[in-house]
Amino acid sequence: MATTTDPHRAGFRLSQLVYDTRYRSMTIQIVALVALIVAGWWLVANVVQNLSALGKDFDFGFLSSRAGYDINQTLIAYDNSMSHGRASLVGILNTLLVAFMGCVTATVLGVIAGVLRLSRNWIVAKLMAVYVEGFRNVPLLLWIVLIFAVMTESTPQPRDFRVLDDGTSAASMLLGDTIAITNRGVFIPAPVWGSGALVLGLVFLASLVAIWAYRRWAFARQERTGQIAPVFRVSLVLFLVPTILVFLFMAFLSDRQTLVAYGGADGQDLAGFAQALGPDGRVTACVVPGTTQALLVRRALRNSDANFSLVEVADGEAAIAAAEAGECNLISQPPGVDPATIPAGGFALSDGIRSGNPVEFDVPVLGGFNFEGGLQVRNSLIALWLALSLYTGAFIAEIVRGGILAISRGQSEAAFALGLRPNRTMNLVILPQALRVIIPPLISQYLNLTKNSSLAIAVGYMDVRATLGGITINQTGRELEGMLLLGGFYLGLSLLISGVLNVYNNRVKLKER
Amino acid sequence: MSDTHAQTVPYVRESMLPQAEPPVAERGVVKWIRENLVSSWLNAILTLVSLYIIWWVVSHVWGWFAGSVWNAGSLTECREILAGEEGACFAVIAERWNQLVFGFYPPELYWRPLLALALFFAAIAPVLFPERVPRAMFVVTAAMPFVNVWLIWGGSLWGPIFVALGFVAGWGAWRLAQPRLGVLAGAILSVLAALLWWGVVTGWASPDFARILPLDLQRVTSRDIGGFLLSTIIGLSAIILSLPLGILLALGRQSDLFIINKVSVAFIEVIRGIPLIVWLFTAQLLLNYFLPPGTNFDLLLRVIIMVTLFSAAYIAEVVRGGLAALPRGQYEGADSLGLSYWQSMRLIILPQALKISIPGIVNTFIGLFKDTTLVVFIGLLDPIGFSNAIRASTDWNGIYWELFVFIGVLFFIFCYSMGRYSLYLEKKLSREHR
Amino acid sequence: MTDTAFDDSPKVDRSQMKVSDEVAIEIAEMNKWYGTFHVLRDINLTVYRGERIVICGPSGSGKSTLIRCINRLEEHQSGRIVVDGTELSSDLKNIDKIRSEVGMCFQHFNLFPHLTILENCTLAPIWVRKVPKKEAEETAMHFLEKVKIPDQANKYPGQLSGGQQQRVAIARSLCMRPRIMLFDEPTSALDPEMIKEVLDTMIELAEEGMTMICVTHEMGFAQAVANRVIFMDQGQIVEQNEPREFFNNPRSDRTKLFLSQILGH
Amino acid sequence: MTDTAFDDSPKVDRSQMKVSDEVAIEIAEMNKWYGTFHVLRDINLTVYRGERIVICGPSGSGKSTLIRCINRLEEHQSGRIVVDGTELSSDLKNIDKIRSEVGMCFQHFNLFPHLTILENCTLAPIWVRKVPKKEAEETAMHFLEKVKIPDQANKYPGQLSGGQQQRVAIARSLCMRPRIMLFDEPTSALDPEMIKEVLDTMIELAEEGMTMICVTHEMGFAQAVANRVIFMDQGQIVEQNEPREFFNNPRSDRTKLFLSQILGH
Amino acid sequence: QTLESVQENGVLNCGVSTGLTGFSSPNASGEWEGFDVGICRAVAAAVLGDPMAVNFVPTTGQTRFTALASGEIDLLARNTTWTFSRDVDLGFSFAGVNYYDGQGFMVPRALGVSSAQDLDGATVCIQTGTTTELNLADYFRVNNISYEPVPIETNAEAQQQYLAGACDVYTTDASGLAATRASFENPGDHVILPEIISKEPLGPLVRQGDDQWADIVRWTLNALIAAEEYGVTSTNVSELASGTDNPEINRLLGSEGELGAMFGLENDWAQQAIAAVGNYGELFEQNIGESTPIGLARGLNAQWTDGGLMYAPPFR
Ligand SMILES: Nc1ncnc2c1ncn2[C@@H]1O[C@H](COP(=O)(O)OP(=O)(O)OP(=O)(O)O)[C@@H](O)[C@H]1O
Ligand SMILES: Nc1ncnc2c1ncn2[C@@H]1O[C@H](COP(=O)(O)OP(=O)(O)OP(=O)(O)O)[C@@H](O)[C@H]1O
Ligand SMILES: NC(=O)CC[C@H](N)C(=O)O
Ligand SMILES: [Mg+2]
Ligand SMILES: [Mg+2]
Repeated sequence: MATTTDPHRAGFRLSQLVYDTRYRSMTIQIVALVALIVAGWWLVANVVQNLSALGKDFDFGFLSSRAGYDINQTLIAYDNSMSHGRASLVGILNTLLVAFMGCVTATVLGVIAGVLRLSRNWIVAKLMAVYVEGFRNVPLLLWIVLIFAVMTESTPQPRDFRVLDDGTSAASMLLGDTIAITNRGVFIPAPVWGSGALVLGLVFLASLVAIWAYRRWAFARQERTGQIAPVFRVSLVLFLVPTILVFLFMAFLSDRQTLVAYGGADGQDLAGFAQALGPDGRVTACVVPGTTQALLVRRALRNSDANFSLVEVADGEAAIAAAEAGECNLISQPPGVDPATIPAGGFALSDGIRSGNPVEFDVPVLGGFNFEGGLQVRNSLIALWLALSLYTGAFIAEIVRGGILAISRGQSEAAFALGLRPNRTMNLVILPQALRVIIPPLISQYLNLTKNSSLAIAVGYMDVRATLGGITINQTGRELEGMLLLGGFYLGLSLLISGVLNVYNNRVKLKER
Repeated sequence: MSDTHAQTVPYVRESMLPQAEPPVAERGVVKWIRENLVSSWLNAILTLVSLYIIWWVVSHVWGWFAGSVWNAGSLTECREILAGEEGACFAVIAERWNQLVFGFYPPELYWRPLLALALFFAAIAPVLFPERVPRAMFVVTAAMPFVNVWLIWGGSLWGPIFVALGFVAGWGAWRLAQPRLGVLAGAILSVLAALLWWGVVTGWASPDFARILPLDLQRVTSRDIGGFLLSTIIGLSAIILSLPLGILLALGRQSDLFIINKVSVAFIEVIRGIPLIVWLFTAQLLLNYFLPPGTNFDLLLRVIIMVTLFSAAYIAEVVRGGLAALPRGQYEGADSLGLSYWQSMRLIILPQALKISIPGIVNTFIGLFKDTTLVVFIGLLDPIGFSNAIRASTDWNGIYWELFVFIGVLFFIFCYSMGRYSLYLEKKLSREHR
Repeated sequence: MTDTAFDDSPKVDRSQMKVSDEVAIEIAEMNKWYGTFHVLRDINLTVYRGERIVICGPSGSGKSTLIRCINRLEEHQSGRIVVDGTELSSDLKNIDKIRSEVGMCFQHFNLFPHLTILENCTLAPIWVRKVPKKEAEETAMHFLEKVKIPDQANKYPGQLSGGQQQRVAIARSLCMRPRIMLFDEPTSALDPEMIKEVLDTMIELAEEGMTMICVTHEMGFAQAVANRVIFMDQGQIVEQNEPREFFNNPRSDRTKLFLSQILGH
Repeated sequence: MTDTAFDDSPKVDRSQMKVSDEVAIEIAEMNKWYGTFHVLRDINLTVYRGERIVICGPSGSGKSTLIRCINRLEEHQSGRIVVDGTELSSDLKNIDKIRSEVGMCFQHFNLFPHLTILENCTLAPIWVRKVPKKEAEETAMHFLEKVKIPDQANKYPGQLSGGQQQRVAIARSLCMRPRIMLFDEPTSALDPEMIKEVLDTMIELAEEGMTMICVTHEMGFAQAVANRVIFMDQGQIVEQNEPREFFNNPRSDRTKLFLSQILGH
Repeated sequence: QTLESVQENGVLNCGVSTGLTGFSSPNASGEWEGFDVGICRAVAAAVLGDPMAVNFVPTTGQTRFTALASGEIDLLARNTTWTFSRDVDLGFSFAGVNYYDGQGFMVPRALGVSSAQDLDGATVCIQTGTTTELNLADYFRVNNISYEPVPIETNAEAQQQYLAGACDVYTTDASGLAATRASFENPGDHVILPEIISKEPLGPLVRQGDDQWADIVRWTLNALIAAEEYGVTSTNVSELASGTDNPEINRLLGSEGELGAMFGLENDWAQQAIAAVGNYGELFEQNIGESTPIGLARGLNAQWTDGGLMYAPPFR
């Protein structure tokens, strides 16, 4: 072989730092790292200096000190004597609540709108196009304040529901007086779980298991014999029927419970007892809050136009004790209580009240200032929820439409040509493919929705920005720590969601050559 | 009829049939209605429901809209004019039009933002329609940011000129140093040159120039800027500034260099993972903690910086998509010709990747433009901020729809037309690439 | 070029393929419009069981539309189409019946990319024919062997070459045990080498006596297996004849022009 | 099939093409891994100035990888590669130098679609060689004429046929006035008619004495112009010989098998 | 160092509320005016000699402290209650009290409520991040009655919600209530309940740790109060500044002694401040006094000599 100039393998030269691919990347990275560290150090140093100038420190201890403020919507027990940490948690849960509700409705809206936009029906398609473009091209904030304004300005105040002397009222409740739409929110019946609720819950769980088992069975049978069993309809029946039957059965069984009164004459009924107390007297009932008994006692008292108040106690024992101590003059006893065991000084009223279904609904009724009872879905929540759902729904509609369009017509034609019916074609061919296209951008829309829920600030919804990032920071002056936690929360949430997304993406990736 | 049995009867058509009209049910309005409105039971019901919805909306809105009052000094006056009739009170818009559009910008200076806007359009024309606009227009593009700053805030033209010259200095240093000292040293030198220029020469020379040849415009402070002008300024400056940053981040994210890659990823994810509103609060309330004690600069500037960082993260992802869409062969083609990394990026990769990314960038901009409304929470008066302020005044207390409808419609027009443009681009690109 | 590819294959003994007198498909005075455009004009065509018909004609002449009408992927507006004794009307039951009798093979295969080859083949038998899975898989493997790709059964369509994909598409149709097969330019999306694979498969099918209607420009194939060649232009059947006559002795001027173009190049 | 395309071209007078004693490329004991996969094993190859080498071998045998190592599109892990007296190391200066000496032509051309043909050709001379624009354009036109498409200079690559694009790619490399040209299956993405255009261009280059390494399966080309044919399998050079011997009298069984496949079909 | 940066910028960044009639609100031409605004202008006049050299930064209850702490503003004059934790823990210095106030409730007359004790179950609008929020929680807790808080950012929004009936009660400082009610169409339809449930001494505040600046603000406020006591008004201040036979006035107005120089200002600083906004009494009467629609009586805010709490330490 001919000789070539032997490349001299000299030792390390400084120019290699720049010209040698091996060292060059190191050089650049080190330069970058140094720049980064310098910048970071500069920022931290400034913070330290600024904090010390203000005489502040960096400390998360404030999270355990007393919050002192009230929050109107709490998913977990909270009152103003609890800590800032607890208040933040309440805020976090509120954020998650509205984000979750928003994601669900946005998906429903989006799927419907996306599919309808592809409809062959010209008017429907155009209507959906107007919806989608309208929401996509106008700032979310504007929609939130707009919906909030509709809710507060064009819905009646609670006092408009009051029946005036001439028997009319400016506004009335919906659906048999169970739902009230007011400018403070929508009041809906709240479920109260009675003693049989556990059984009911178990039955419901059992029917879910049954559905699952049935599906497996149907699948296995199809593999074996080819026969196709009606899965959806049977599942629906299994889902609803057993629970309803058990509910009806338990309601049928429920006995009347005994009302025990103090300070009247034996043999009275409730109305009689109330009258016996005289015009200034008041029926005070000891009830355990949150139970069906409490609900039913209150309902009975309300219907009896007696003057009454409720005293909340911890449990049945405490009620008896309180009654004996004279703190209240009415308690309720479980059905079939032996009259002999009625505590001293009390007597059973002649008209007991129903013992209660496994689930009772606490229906809102107009009280002094506001509706009482029931579940109040506040305007702030509704406005935020609706706006987020409608806004994100418009984006999801486009994603769904794109996903379906991405599946070429050839796929459905091929399925038709094989004799598959349109609905089977949808389930077996189109949807599985469209979902792969739809789900990734769908999840990033969920992410956007979650982040956008911080616009709660526009309507005074108490989300994590309002509690931790708002009042807490304001009361404690820990803006640096608070904002850091707030940012950390959102960041963690979105990393979590995008992590899930990545896992999904990797699992459904189409296999290719 | 056709008894053309297999092998036996060949068939030849002697005369061609002409086009015939389809049967009645298959043409014209009948067909259209049959296919589009009542093709099935479900569809017929949907049609009825939609018609009902349309009727409901129109019947509710029409009277309100048709009876609208355009000339009144306050809501009460409006109500008097309406005298109990249904009708909108768009007088509020007529009266506060200037505020909603320009904020407190001095009325006699309205020509300045308008001129700036015109200049902006002149500047992006060569970017948006590269085939139809001469390349010389890029001069306008380069000068636009500086001239516009001057037009909008006023003051001496020398400030922007010196800032611009700083870039020129940096570029000059690069041109001088890079061939001799290589890329890294060239880059460092050019940054140093620019910094030197801004730090030393500008402070020393620009007042003198200002004295010799004032070129002064009346100053307008940031607090006077509001309404749509504010949204537009924030939106446009953020998108323009975030573009280079976003490209760098995208390159960083594509890079094999561990630290640079991870830093870019972390930056992008952190920015995107946290809501803009939190970032705005940070800009308003916390930024001072991170700056040397005593520094304090314009809130609007801080917002623009924050929004720029925010949109840079989004742009980075868009550009990354564009980079990923380029076939590997383009990188290899450039390498095999001996182009260096930055040369191949600048000459081969980015021109193509950016072109693919333009629709995405426009969409990012639409999102950004809508998001500028969030600045109302940190006390800047964008249109929504003004709507609050207007409603707080005794004259217009109680007016909602008119303002919201107006703002909504303006935003809609902007965003919708930009959306159309990006759609048009996408179609064009997919035609070209096939 | 493609002729060459085909010329290598053994000539088929056409006499072996029997044609019965039973009518498989009858199309009478059929017309179809797209909007106001009259795509199919007065089509009359009777196909007997076991016949192999090749349809050719210039692009846009309505070939695809015609065979898509046969399994009602398109609706016709007048005239009648009777497939296997069942008239195609808007009656859903008839449509379902006909579609499961008639197999179709598309130019772009239209395999389901999210299912394996085996699942592609068993999907319709299981859900339409209600065959037990096991049995369906056996049938599927049988047909996959027939098209010579049993070893690909557990791959996904994306992992196969075009020719293999088209053969899977044929197998998929066969799994429904159709009595009639429709092919719409099954080879025109393929590379030359792959065309041969697919044509071989189709010839085998023809030899077994399957009733076939095939839109194709593979004239070699037409000469080898067709009983009849139909030439369409402007939505009309212009000429039909048995292949030798058709190619050697075209009568209509249009046919002559067309043949000169496709054979000449 | 493709052989036919080439057979029409005039046989080249190989004696005219001179080979000097100077070494152009020397590869010694070179090994390369992808991760843990050993793609190139102990490659030893010396190419003299003016030599024309054809590399063939089954798919996946590492042909592309080998020539991509020569201009450092891939990094090798052991052994040495010396191109034109410069050793390929991680030194960027050397890499830049070698890349501007070595032209490369890809299977998929890799033209820059946003630049005109002329700009494609002048880009590298202007930015790498720092040639004035005018001069670069003159050179470019010269080479475009050489590949017979001067009239396309102001079109964009998307407007050209595949064969034209590949010729532009060759011209683009030539504009850098490389001393060595590498071709990686330059014709395999082309339609048969276009193959000829490109091969003709390559033959012309060969006649001018350009050092060339060409991965190709155009055996006609190999027989016509190559000084040496190298057969690779499983990352190793299995056999090398001058073309006539190589084709008529292959020594290794592996080569025989391979040749029977590509020549037989 | 705040003083230097203010002087260098030539403008005072002053945090005010987003809009509370009489205290701080922009008028039709976009100019801020009001009682709190007066303090800002007085300080600006004292420091820069120009009462208009103020950059007003509207802050909400929630953002005001962060704005001050982070240096966004140099002075917060926004009906802010002087509390222990704000002074000590949050790291601010209160410069005094410019209005002695207490928290009250406003309800629509139609509700027929006459006492806060009757508010069981009521929906209450409160501004978030305020002492009123905390007082309210305490008050209802102590009286064992329930309420539903509706948290709101700004006074304008609160007013809107309250008028729309989204809450039954609006609670904030009594002065704020009066100011809000004054801007209603029919103020008579709303009553302010008699209970005052807290002490709310409102005053301007600055960051802790800059004593010089705190002193400047404190003594500017004191100067206004003292001016009223000594009968110095915006009309006679320039006349009195040329010298009187009351040495205290002379020291205040700078014609005697070097008080201004002691904290780095011109000697006529107080004169400038008084000339710009008038003395405390004038400021009060012009913006929130009985002659204005807001119609607040001096009450506790009268001079100590008149039985109020306004008491300026001696200028000596
Ligand atoms: N959905 C449709 N709407 C309107 N016109 C259509 C539609 N589908 C096809 N056509 C038109 O009908 C005519 C016949 O189309 P068809 O696809 O049947 O032609 P073809 O003979 O198969 O042509 P090719 O050889 O190109 O496939 C063409 O002119 C075509 O443009
Ligand atoms: N980037 C890579 N990472 C890992 N393995 C690779 C990579 N590129 C190529 N390979 C593997 O290296 C081997 C050699 O590849 P190479 O492209 O050099 O083969 P080839 O001889 O050019 O084949 P062909 O004729 O198909 O082009 C193949 O087995 C291939 O799978
Ligand atoms: N209403 C307000 O904005 C101020 C309330 C109260 N004075 C506080 O300082 O917290
Ligand atoms: Mg067709
Ligand atoms: Mg290769």
